[in-house]
Amino acid sequence: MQSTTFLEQLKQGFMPILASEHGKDVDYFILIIHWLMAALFVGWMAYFCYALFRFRKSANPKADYVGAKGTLANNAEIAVVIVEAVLLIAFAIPLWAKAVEEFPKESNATVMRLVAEQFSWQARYPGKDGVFGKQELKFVSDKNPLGYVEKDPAASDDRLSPPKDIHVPLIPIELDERNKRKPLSDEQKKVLKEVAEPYDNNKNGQLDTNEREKLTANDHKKLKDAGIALTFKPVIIHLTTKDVIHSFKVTAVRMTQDCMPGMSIPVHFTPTRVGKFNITCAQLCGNGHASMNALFVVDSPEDFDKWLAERTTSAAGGAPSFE
Amino acid sequence: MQSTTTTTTLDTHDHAPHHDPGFLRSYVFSTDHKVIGIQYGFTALMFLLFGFLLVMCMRWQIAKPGVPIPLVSGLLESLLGDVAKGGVMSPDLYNSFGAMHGTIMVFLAIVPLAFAAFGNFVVPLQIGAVDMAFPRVNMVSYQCFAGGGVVMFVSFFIPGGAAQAGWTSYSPLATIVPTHGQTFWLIGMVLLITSSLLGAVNFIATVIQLRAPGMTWMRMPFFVWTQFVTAFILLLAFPPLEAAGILQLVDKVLGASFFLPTGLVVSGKLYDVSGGGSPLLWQHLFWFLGHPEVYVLILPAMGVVSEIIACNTRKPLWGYKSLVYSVLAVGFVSFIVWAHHMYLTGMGTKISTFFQTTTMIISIPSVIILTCLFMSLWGGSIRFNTPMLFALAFLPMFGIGGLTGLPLGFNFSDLHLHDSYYVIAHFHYVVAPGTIFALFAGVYFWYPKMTGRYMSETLGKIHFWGSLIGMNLVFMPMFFQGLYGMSRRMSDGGATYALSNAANEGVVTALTGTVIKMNVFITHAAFLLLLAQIPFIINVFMSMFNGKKVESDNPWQATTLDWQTPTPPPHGNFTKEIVVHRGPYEYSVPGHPTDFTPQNAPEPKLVK
Amino acid sequence: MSHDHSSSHDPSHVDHNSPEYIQKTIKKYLAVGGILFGGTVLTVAMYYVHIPSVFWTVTIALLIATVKAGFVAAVFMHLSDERKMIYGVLICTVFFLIGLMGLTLWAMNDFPFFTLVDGKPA
Amino acid sequence: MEIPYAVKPRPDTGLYNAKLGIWLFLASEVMLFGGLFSSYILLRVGADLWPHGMVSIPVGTFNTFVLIASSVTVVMSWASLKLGRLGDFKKYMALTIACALGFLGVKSFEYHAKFTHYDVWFKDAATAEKYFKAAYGEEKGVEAARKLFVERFHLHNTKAVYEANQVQLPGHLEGNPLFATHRSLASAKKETFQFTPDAPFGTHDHPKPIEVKLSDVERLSAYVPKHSTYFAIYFTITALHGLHVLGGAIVLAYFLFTANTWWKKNPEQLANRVEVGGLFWHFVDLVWIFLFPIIYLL
Ligand code: HEA
Ligand code: HEA
Ligand code: CUA
Ligand SMILES: [Cu+2]
Repeated sequence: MQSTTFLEQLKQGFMPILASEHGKDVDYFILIIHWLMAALFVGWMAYFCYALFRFRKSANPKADYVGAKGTLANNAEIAVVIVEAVLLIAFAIPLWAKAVEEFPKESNATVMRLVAEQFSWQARYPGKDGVFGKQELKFVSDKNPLGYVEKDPAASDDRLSPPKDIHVPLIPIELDERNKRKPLSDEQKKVLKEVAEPYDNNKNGQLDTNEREKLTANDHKKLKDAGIALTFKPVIIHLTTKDVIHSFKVTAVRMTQDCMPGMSIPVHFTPTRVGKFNITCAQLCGNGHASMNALFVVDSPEDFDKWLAERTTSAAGGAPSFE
Repeated sequence: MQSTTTTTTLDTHDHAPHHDPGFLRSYVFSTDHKVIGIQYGFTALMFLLFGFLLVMCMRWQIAKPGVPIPLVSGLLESLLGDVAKGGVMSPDLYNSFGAMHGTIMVFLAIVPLAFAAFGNFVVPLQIGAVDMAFPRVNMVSYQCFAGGGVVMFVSFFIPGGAAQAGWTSYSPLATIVPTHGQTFWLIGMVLLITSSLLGAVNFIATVIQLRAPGMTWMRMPFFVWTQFVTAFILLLAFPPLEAAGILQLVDKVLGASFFLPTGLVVSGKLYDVSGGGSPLLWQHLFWFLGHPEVYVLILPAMGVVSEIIACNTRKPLWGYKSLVYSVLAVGFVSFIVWAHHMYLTGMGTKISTFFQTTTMIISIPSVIILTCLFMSLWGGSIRFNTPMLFALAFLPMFGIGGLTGLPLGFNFSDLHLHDSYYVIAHFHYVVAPGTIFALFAGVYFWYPKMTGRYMSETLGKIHFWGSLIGMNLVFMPMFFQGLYGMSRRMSDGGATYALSNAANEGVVTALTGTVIKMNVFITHAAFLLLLAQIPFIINVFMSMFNGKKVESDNPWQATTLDWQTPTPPPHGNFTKEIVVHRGPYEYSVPGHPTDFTPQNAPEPKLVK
Repeated sequence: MSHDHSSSHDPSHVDHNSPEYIQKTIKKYLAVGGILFGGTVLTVAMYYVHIPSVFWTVTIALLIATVKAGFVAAVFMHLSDERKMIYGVLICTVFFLIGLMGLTLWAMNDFPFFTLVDGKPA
Repeated sequence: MEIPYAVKPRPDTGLYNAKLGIWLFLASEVMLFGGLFSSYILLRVGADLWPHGMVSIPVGTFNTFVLIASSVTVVMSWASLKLGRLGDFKKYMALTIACALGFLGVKSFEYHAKFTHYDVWFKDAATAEKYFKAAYGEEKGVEAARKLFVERFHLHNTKAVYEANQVQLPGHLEGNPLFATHRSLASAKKETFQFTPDAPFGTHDHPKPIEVKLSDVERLSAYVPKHSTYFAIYFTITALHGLHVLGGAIVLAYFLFTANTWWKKNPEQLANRVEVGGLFWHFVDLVWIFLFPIIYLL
């Protein structure tokens, strides 16, 4: 138990700790909008106070029929229009398209199905085959509320998280930044190997999370020049719900997405640090809404594998599909 | 300018109808727009207070989850039973209060006060009409409203309690929640919508048909314009919600599934409906009204503020024409921005780009309106009476609320801010220190016309400063709570996510002590805000009997026609033929003998 | 209360209220009644003929309905020579109606590409 | 005190108050039915299966004719007033109201038929097959049930194979009860019930009643809103439309019964009122013009 002081929080800039790649952009975007708002607000307030003071009745007993002349107001309005247009066209639309709609390939991502219900969360992982077991409504029963087809071979290696305890691995990967996040070319692989050599304890030609922290500024520059981005394996979550609308919100990831009944909605993001975060349910879903939290744990790959190995397959529970 | 220096108190026998209509006809079943306006106003103020008291209970629960509410715990338990066991709010009760706070504030307090009450009392006077175009319809629309209010109110006391699915009443939750409160809510809404529709038809017809000779469109006071546009919004945006309400009622009562998809599993059982519906459809129909509705809340407020600012700066409004065009633009565009409440329902980039763009477009006329009002101050001779203080405070408060709409309006930042306290802070800044302040201003401003007496300035100023400070202390911290990740509609005030909660050991983004402590601070501030309303309540009632009498029919020396009538205006409003000669805000016209020239005054002799 | 029994003296209105004019419109009303009956017969006939394409079935049926509705509005409801004010109101209404239907339909069909496909990438 | 332009048009707008009022009201009605029609379209486009032929086209066509006729008579009644013929007015108005009542009568007959018509869904394929055979004969039973299903959902072109337990059996319960459900039968302590299946598709046969075990039944529903989204939207829209017809008829009847008084007092105002009432009436007709093809034909 600990508590953060006001000052500590202020240092953090009133934004909670960040754990995703696109979250940087979200924070930055929120920041610049607030600068714009502050500029407008301060400007107008200065004018406002001055006008109230200067034109109070005792100082100015006779009002002027015409009032303000000049183009200050028009200019301010035009400035607002321009800034809004820039924010919209240069930032919001492309950033949203990238962060929300541009999905990585499922084969290059950690995939899971997350199902919400009053008032809990549960995840299902497809296992090694990458395929979720089938479900059919006709198998719905008390024991098997979502109608899993138990005999489906694809289901045999599926794994189910305990309620409210969701894990994803933080797997370091390298990508070609210039070529729209494609895998590295052979040349780039060579550069990476060179840079990695001194740090690469397990000799896999890669940089794992701890090793990355040791890189010098010079190393970073080399990688950047080669167009290599050090990043992590993205996560794709298919969100569904059994009953009412819930909303999957992980503050640290800067991600909110409603879980709609009858739909399976995918979200994707790239985690950037290990840690324990909260999943908040952000849509009113009944009397347990306030306590419908869950742990969202970003593990190191080893921890994740260990955790997953302890999980079992079970027909009961897990995410429904809507075919 | 006859009636500017003397009070014309009318002898009822001269001007009222030939026979005394009796108490019921004059006060309960009246068809006089002024009486109906006052009925609306009074009922709405009661609901405003009631809505505030509901949220005070919620604030207590947020600050001190699980602790019995002081003062009223016994009352709550005896009235509501198990949901308030031991005077502690259960989550069910919290959800009921939350849903009803939103519903009551929006549909039973602000709309009736801003639109129906002020609109009824002031609009016919300002356009020089004898009454509304359809006085009997006017009466029926008040009765529908009162009926809706009663249904909503009664729903608290039925088994299971009032609606629990938020003011937005999203299906499937609204359908699945096992209380008939939702059914009451829907029936109440259908009545309220009917009332608003009748009112809207009446307002529009009145403005179009009953303007006095010479009252051209561009000579109408800005307040009339705002009411006119508001009426159009109500007329065309409400019916789809009525349709949606009927569909949800069929879901709820007859077991249909318009908004329920196939295969819902509720508490481990397949939900017994045919399925095939769409929860998104409800959201679309709701927000098709929901967004225009917020302009219904703000436009009349802007109208009130403009009247008061023009009068108390003693100069014309700056940019009357831009104001009119802006308000028309807001009205139009407000119909095509609704899905900015739905960015995170899984929408694609194309459609959300469309709605972001319209959302940004609609902020521009708002900016223009505010700019015009700010510029109107320049060169004025500003009188700081109570109505003016509230009107002035409206400007920055609405500014804060409106500006914080921008980060919500971009889907990319909404990704973080959606359904957090940032949203709560955003819209409360617009509706509470925004609209409510404008409405207070209106009450102080038109009270002398209604009663022939001023409200007390001293009590008024206490009310003003108390409210201004209180409101800001309540809502400003919520922005920070929201940015920090605190979600709305949390019956435990976020305690589940607090760092201090043992279950959050090691969770790095749990809500910090500061965020949680802000809850307590806000609740204290809300209590201060409540205290600050006491002088107002006293003022409203006491001034009726011992307020300072007005010394003329036009105590603020205003130009619009509402001040060119006897005080209070008789049945039929005007005692003389009204002909309008000029625009609405001819203050301080150079060369005129007084610093105001009423719209109906014949051309005065110029002084050198 | 006015006790004036004569019809309006407003010059622009005279012909619209004169008995001759009304007599003429009565013929129009009956003709439109005939058209409406005919349109209904046509629609029903179309159903029994069974056009194979769903698209054309819907389009034709709605087209006939629109034409019928147009006649009702234009003639029975006198929209063909109504005042400007009423056109204004109706144009606004149609604009918002199209907004409601069009945008809702669009929104319900614009989802990121594999939203509804059972969580399997398309 | 008197409201200006209550009878005579205001010169600059050319309208009297009530006419503007009714058009504004109709504008809001357009949005109301617009909301319902949008919902209909969305639900239908999003549905996997949407039934056809569940309502009788001849009956619907007849009602369409009735409403069109009433639209003609109501405008004639107004014209009669304009021509100064009170007697004709009364005749036409009475006809209009008769049409309205006729429409509502036919509608309630239609509703009643739906409320006593049932679908039965069986627990599983084997059970269903058993009952299909009992209903339509040993050899053709399954085929006949499937055919009914295929015709109902227009599935001629799909290759999908529908399992027997997805095929419901339509028909009537003994004694034609209203709104019976699985639960209501169970609470009446019935273990079996008699069920008369509908004729096989394309025939006018009268299948014999069969005895159905309640425990074999998964779901039983009359053709009521709970039955399916189709019936839900059908009943909601037509009932709302029916309420409009009823309301309009009441108002028109009021005009008819007070006509003499008004005619003496202010004939122009009477004509105005009838015009306004007529506008509403035409609108109700107009809604039906769209409803009829959408609900009955498409
Ligand atoms: C009267 C009410 C009102 C008004 C006027 C507004 C105005 C605006 N609102 Fe707000 N809004 C609500 C009431 C209102 N809103 C409510 C009730 C909700 C929550 C509903 C719920 O979920 O329960 C909400 C929610 C809401 C959301 C959804 C958030 C979410 O759920 O994630 C969004 C997103 O786009 C939004 C945007 C906007 C925008 C862009 C405006 C714009 O119109 C604002 C334009 C105004 C300006 C841009 C200010 C201009 C002023 C100046 C430039 C001068 C500056 C001077 C000084 C500051 C001194 N609002
Ligand atoms: C117009 C709308 C309106 C108004 C005015 C208010 C006013 C206030 N609201 Fe409300 N609020 C909503 C609309 C409104 N709210 C909505 C829509 C929601 C969302 C609901 C949902 O989640 O579904 C909400 C939710 C909401 C929450 C979040 C609950 C949650 O998410 O869990 C909170 C929390 O503090 C809150 C607080 C307040 C406070 C302190 C006020 C104060 O500003 C109140 C101040 C009131 C006064 C100053 C009244 C003074 C008047 C009188 C005293 C009358 C005098 C009488 C006579 C003279 C006769 N509101
Ligand atoms: Cu689940 Cu809120
Ligand atoms: Cu909005």
